[in-house]
Amino acid sequence: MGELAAFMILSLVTLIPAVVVVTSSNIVRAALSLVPTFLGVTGLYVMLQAEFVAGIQVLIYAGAITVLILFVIMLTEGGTGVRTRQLNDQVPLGAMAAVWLAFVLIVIFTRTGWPTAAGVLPAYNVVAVGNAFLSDYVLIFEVTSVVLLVSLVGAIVIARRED
Amino acid sequence: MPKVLLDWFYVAVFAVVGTLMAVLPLVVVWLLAPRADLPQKTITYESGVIPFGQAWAQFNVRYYLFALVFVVFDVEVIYLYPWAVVFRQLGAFAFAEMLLFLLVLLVGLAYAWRKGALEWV
Amino acid sequence: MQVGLTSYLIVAALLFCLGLYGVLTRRNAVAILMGIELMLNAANINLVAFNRFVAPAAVAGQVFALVIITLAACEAAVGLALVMAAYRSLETIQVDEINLMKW
Amino acid sequence: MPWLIELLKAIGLAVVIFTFLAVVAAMLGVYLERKISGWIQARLGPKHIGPQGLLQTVADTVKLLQKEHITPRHADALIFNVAPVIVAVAALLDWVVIPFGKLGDRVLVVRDINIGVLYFAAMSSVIVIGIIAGGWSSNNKYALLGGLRSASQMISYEIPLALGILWAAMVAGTLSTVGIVDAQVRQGSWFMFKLPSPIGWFGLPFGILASLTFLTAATAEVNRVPFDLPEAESELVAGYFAEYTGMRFALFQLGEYGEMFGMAAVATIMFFGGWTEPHLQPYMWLLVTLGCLVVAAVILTTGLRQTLLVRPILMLAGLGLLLSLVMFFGTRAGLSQVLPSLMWFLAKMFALVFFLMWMRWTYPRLRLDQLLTLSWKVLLPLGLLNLLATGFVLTVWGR
Repeated sequence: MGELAAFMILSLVTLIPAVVVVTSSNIVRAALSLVPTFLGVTGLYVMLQAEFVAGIQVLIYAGAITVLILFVIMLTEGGTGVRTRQLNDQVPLGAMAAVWLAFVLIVIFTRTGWPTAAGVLPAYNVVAVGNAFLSDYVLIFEVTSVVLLVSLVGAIVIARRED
Repeated sequence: MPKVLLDWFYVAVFAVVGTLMAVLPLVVVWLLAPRADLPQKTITYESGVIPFGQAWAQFNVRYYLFALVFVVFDVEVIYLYPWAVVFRQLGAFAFAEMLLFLLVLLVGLAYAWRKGALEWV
Repeated sequence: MQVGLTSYLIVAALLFCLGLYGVLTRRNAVAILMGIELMLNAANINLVAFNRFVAPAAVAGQVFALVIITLAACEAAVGLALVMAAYRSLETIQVDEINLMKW
Repeated sequence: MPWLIELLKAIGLAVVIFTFLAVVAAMLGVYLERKISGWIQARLGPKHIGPQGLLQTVADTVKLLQKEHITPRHADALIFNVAPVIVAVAALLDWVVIPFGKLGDRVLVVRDINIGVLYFAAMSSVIVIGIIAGGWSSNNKYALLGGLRSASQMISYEIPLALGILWAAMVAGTLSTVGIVDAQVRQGSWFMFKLPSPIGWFGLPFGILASLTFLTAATAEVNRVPFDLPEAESELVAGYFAEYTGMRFALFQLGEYGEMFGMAAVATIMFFGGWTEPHLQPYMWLLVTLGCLVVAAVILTTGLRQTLLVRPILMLAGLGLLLSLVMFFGTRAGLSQVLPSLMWFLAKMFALVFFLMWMRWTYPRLRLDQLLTLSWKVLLPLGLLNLLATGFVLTVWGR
């Protein structure tokens, strides 16, 4: 009962600001609405007992990516972006596509019998994640550093003024 | 209830109660404080001069470069957390893996340094 | 009532479709990137939910979620750098006004 | 109904911690700041309301409660009102994982979350959002500039801060705050001075380096001098809260002081042994007593006693004298725990807060380029190298 209530509240905390993110005509408000969405998703992770991912979600999404997005809004259109038209001519088409996709996905998800396994998650999941990264997924781990390097170099080259 | 859920249940309650207690003084102010609507009062402060132009102006790209380097290194740090917890059980191999990981990123830092992305001119 | 795998998948699907709607209907390049972030978050919810309900002993889903968060950060960094570059040379970040390559 | 009990407990604790923050961090913190700045600048500081001006900040709060809330024209009213609440709540949430002491076998902590220090880092990174939102929504040039500056400073120092946190987590082998203190109990000394045996004292340079990195980053993270450019009164009016009046301004202050005390508390936990009592031989405590006596005697017998500046030093010497005497007799009597652990935690935290205030009123402000250089070109490489070196030492010898 309590679990269901918590799940409903967190879903609403995730989805309602997400609606604002995609529909608000004020770009800064849309960007700030990302924060409750990300925090709601954090709550969902916690309910799924993925504590470490939840912490990272707050740190990276709410603390870093949102800040980056806000910076770019301030640096490009600033508040003038508040008064320009934000939606293009594809609104009906886009809405139709989104609703259709949602319908298809929900039908598929409810119809499929997922092979659920009753097991317990490792209680201290930072240790489990660390072990996984340093043993089974070590290649992903090392490639990630190269991806980070490439995106750092690429973004600096693109963003820097040529002079 | 598993410990994880109970822990974060407390966090959620703290967030809600904290918000209420932070809003409470605002309500008290709304009840207590005087209100007088003078047009001059809502003018933003600009050292006593009537504000001109658009306050929501554009800023320098330098701010963006710092935010960029920050995001990349913040992501790097999230991989250090699980490593820091387990590396002593896994021994020298885990240390070597992290050394490689960090060396690649130090190349990135050196590049950013060299290209002047860390420079505030 | 228990909250099962399907409930999480439905929430993720709704979030994904909201993101898709944002990507399809926004003019502002930054807003399009925001829609993409929503979609990536939806994918992450799925991964973590599958981890929890399908294979709880292994943490593969959480590991993938972390990798996707990393990729999302990289995507945001590079994508927003492109936005900045476009703004510098074209003075706009409305994607339907960036049409120099049409002809 | 067990969940109802937990709910009531959680609400009660939240109210207690929020009150603690409002009274100790904000009111007492601001009072101490004024008093200490007064002494350092050879003034008296608040004096009239209450004994030694102790009630001055209470009076200030009452005054702020009566002030009108002005929302500037063309401001985004919704965001403008929400921003201070974000900052205050994020500062409150920090305190969920901070252990205050130990009562019997129970640790006095709200919840010992598994990812404790990561949680702390995550919560303090949310504050940036509140600051940008406040700066932007004011529709004021100073506020926006201050907000952006503040944000770029805070994100720059978040990495060195995380590296300091990681260092302690790495040495303790856990992210839980209680676990970190327990690890220091097990090895019998603070992480600042010693690493786990067999390394012991050879860990001293690493510990000092890590704690200095963390403290520097923490000072910058809470926007205090020498890193207070975002609020630089003389150039940016007041930075991101230039347009905030009355209680909304007070909420920003609450968040800022709460965060400062939170940083001091986390530093205490990670590097200074948290709630544990320092274990020294009785003769060492006697030496401390003598040192305090000498300082007090020099001040009282020479012309120095005429100056206001020596007051805090005299006060500290008196406190040190009292403490070390109690400790001397306690350890002589063979007590395992002389003073309650809560007192040690608060003493260490207040010592760090005093240190931060002392710095604030002693150093000039850095320039923006110096600030960013310090973070990216000094603290970040230094923190990373320190982490790697300590990791190397622990891998080779620490097994």
